[in-house]
Amino acid sequence: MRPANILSSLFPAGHDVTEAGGLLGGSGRLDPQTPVDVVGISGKTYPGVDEALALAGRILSIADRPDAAPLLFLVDSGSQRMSRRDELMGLSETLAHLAKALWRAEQAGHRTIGLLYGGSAAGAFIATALACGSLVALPGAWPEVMDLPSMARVTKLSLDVLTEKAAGTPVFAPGLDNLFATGAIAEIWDPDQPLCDQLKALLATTRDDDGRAGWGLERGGRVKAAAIAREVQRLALAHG
Amino acid sequence: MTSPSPTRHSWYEESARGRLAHLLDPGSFTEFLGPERREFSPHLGLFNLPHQLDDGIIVGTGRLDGRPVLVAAQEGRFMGGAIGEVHGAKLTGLLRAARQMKRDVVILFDTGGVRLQEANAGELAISEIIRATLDARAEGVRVVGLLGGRAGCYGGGSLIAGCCSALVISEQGRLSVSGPEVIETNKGVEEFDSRDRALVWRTMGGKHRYLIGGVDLFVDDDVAAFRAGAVAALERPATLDQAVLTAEQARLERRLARFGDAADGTEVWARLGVAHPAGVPDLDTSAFLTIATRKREGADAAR
Amino acid sequence: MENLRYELSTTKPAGGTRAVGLVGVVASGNLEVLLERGEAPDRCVIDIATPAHGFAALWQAVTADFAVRMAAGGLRITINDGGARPDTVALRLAQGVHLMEKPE
Amino acid sequence: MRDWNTKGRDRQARLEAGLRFATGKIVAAQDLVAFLEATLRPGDRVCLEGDNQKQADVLAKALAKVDPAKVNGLHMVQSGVVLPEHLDIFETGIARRLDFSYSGPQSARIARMMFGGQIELGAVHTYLELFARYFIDLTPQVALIAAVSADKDGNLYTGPNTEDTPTVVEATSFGKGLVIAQVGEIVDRVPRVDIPADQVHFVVDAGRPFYVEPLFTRDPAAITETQILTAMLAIKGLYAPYGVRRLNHGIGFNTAAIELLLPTYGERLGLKGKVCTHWALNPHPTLIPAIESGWVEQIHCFGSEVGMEDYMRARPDIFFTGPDGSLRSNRAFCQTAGLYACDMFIGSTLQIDLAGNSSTVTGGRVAGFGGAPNMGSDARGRRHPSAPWLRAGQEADPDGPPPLRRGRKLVVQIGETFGDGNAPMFVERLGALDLADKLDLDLAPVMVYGDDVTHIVTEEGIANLLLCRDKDEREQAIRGVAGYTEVGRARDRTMVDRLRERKVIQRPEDLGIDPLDADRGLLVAHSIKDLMIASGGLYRPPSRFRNW
Repeated sequence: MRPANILSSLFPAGHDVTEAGGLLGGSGRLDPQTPVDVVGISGKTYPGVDEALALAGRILSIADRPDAAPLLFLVDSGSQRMSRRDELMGLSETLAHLAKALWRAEQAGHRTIGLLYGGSAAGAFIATALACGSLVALPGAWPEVMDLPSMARVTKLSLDVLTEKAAGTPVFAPGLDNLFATGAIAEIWDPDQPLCDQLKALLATTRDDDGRAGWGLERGGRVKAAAIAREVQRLALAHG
Repeated sequence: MTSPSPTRHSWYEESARGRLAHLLDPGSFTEFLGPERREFSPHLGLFNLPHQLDDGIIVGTGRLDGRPVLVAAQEGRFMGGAIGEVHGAKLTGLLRAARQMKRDVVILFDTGGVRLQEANAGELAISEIIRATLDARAEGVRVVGLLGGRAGCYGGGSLIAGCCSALVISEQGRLSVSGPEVIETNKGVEEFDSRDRALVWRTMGGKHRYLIGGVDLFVDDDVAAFRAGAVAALERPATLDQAVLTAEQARLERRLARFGDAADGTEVWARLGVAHPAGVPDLDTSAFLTIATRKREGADAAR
Repeated sequence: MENLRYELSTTKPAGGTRAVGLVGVVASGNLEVLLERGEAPDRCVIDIATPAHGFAALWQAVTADFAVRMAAGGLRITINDGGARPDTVALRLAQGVHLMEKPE
Repeated sequence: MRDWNTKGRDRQARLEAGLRFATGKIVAAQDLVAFLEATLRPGDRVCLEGDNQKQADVLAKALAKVDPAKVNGLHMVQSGVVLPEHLDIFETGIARRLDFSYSGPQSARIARMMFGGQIELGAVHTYLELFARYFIDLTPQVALIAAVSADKDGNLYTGPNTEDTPTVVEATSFGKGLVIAQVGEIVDRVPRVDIPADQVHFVVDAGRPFYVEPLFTRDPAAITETQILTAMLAIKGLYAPYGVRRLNHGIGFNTAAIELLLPTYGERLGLKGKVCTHWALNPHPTLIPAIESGWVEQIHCFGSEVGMEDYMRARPDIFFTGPDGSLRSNRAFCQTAGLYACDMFIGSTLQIDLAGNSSTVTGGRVAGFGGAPNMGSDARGRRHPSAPWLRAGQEADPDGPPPLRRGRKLVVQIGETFGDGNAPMFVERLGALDLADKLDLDLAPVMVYGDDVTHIVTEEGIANLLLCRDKDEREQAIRGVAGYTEVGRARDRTMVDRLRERKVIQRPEDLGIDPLDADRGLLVAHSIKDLMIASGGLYRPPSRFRNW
């Protein structure tokens, strides 16, 4: 789905979301009583220090507002921008800052919902979609940590071998189904139903602690993480 | 045994276990899910790669200058310290315990980022670690990161570091999202010549990160210096609230405004007022600190 | 991965009281050696996982010498190999036994 | 009447052809290809200066661009085959025959081209041997050389990397050949005259320094515990008992470890001033700590090393420096010094057979020799005594009459039983023999002959071949330090035990060395940065070796 269609399906009561420089900003209404703040990264943009700071700035000002309007983060990005300048300026700090801003908004009472409708990869994925309190996706979304050809180069395995291995496990290969199976994504929405209803339904659920490892176990894509984390936690508490 | 420089014992060269042994008070360390528990990665066999019994990370508890802390140390020599499912979950569990116990955490970073052979699990683990770190900090827990390992601190690892309450770095430490080889592979050697090691350090090395306020403390590549640095970092505030993040936003915006068009680390340092920026890499720690403490951009508490 | 197991008769029982010891890391040309107790004092069992296939004769020779030369009786040893040379294997095994002799 | 000056007239003709492109002696870089086409003749014997380190790279590039219809079938005589262009000219037919010494960086390609018949091989030489032939039967008609700078008359300054230049020029110029030099710049007055103008016929201003490779920089960070153990064995088991003061080190990590152990382990053994005082050695950065702590009295160098220039300039007591303050190296002299005036050569190799022959030829790679065979051979012309030389001679021939007994140079091969890629250092049959078969050579390229080797050091111990009395003992002595290689596992254990009783084989414990003490903590420097600090900031390592 394209951003314009997504926004009109989300906000039948209207929205003022605009795009500039690969970033989205504005707000919409699920219904007259329910305003939603919107930020986003679109058009496969590779976020660098400038984009990350601009997004974080908007999110922090939303977090600072006393109301509890949800914050929707639309994501169709590349990976982080790979450049000498971005690293010179401390891209790791800015991307972490963006993730912290999203966490802060959630903590301040604004539900943060990531809506992955296109691509996202590597550090950009961590600092945007994965840093939201809840992450949903639309079919056709294509999250990846690294594409298979690059992975073939690094692992020195042929693309054929890698593709064959990918068929047997969701743990390393790109794509929505694989990320869903590992627990990254709460729900995959149905594009043929009104998105506003699906968002309302999501907002009606309560979000508690990070349950993604549990989903990974249920869905069979990440079966050890939950138990390992729990065991370390138990041992630490037992030790005192 | 004769030690050639009895005053210095390299942190960079030490193993993760060796670093922990020197960091913590003698005899105070207890490991959780140690190698004898055999909780290793289930995914490496698929690639005919050997596993390591602790999956490249040691987590546990100990005392640092008498103060109880939870600790995690990555082993940069095992798969470049890369973060996979088990590796990541051990750190997540530790941070969740820290939140409940309100116990400070020290993380000894040494990682190239996500482990490709289990990329999705690793990526997600990093997201969980970040959330657990921030949740712990919200409870007043300090999360201190030490950066001086062989593998540097790259990729998702650098984002975790960016969420710590305080960072300690040595000259050898490198902190960056994309590594030099990754930039070169994707953008060409004109963008970044990864074989130009001096360029690597001018762009992402310890001295540059300290000068621009990306980290809080700069120490010698020495186990005792890292211990002292960790003790000092644990005295820094843990607070993570709207005010801190607003201050961080301002700090990072100021950095971009001040240096955003600089072509090289030396240009950044010149703008900071460092008299002989080209000579900075060759300065020893005390000479560097004399200059840097006066000229650097501080992070204050804005982290 | 190739998995090998050697059950060896030893000449000397392992010293010390430490329950577990670990030396080395799994890296190129290196290996990790985990030492635990629990075997009879005149016996040592070594389990090896290596990505390099076809070197069983070498492992056999190195572990046999180890069992004769070192105080390894009663030890249960697990090796994860990163493609180490035999001299490195022998060195790590010796370091491991030495570590087990040291107080915790 | 016989014409007694055909060579001189030939050179005169080339000079005149070349002068059309020159102003005085100076040839413009853009005319270089045409100039070479005018001065070179098909079938010429040409020395294209390719040394161990410095390369006449601009001249090499230009030579590769000449028209093969005009210039072809050249016979290249040069010590180093290092740059791609050195081999490109054989692909295009510009060159046909090759006599050389060293081809490390091109070892795989040169082998392929030999197998493919594109290169007609004369021989793989040792350095001194090739230099000698420049004066006897391989005198170049044209030499293409490299220098740092020239004045307008053509006086050349070769800087720290003088290397082969004086030898090549001497043979060519006085042999009535033509000498063409590429220089980095033309100056009013050269800092030091390394080559007088009347031996130089043309000068090309390359506008940039010649290519030079840092070959001798070994990062202490890469030294392993096993290498440290071999270094401890060498110091305590060889340097100490023989009292080796005059020596040459190879460029491997084992010898780098020895250099870094002198100020720690060597000091502890009380060896300072008693060993390692006088050297024929490239300027190894890893020797800096030993120099700084007073171990070293004097070093003569084959060549220089990138980044060491300022350090050597600041240590004139130690290094041979000129009136301008910079190092003067000269490969021919230093090789001679290493051959005749050193009591020990110690270096690594890739393969050793049961007779002790060693070679660096392995599966499809021909790396050549470099200097090791000259250093690593007994100088039969040596007549001056020294304690280590006499002792080695006595060990080899205990019953011979002392005043008539030849001494022996200590020729030591050091390494781990398994090398890179877990390739065994000990083999039943040298790869060099397969190469000789394949290329139908009369002589296999053996680097150090077994009868010159006196000791082999591995992590398993030291084999003293001087004490072996027959072929069987020698074979078992070698097997006895060959570790877990197939050669080592096939040892006769009883015989090896007997050899150990006679100290033909010495294990670490026989020397009072605990392998568990072979720790990196023993190294006086752990990184390139440590070396830089030890030099007081004078050593400036190339960027690729830095981690700061």
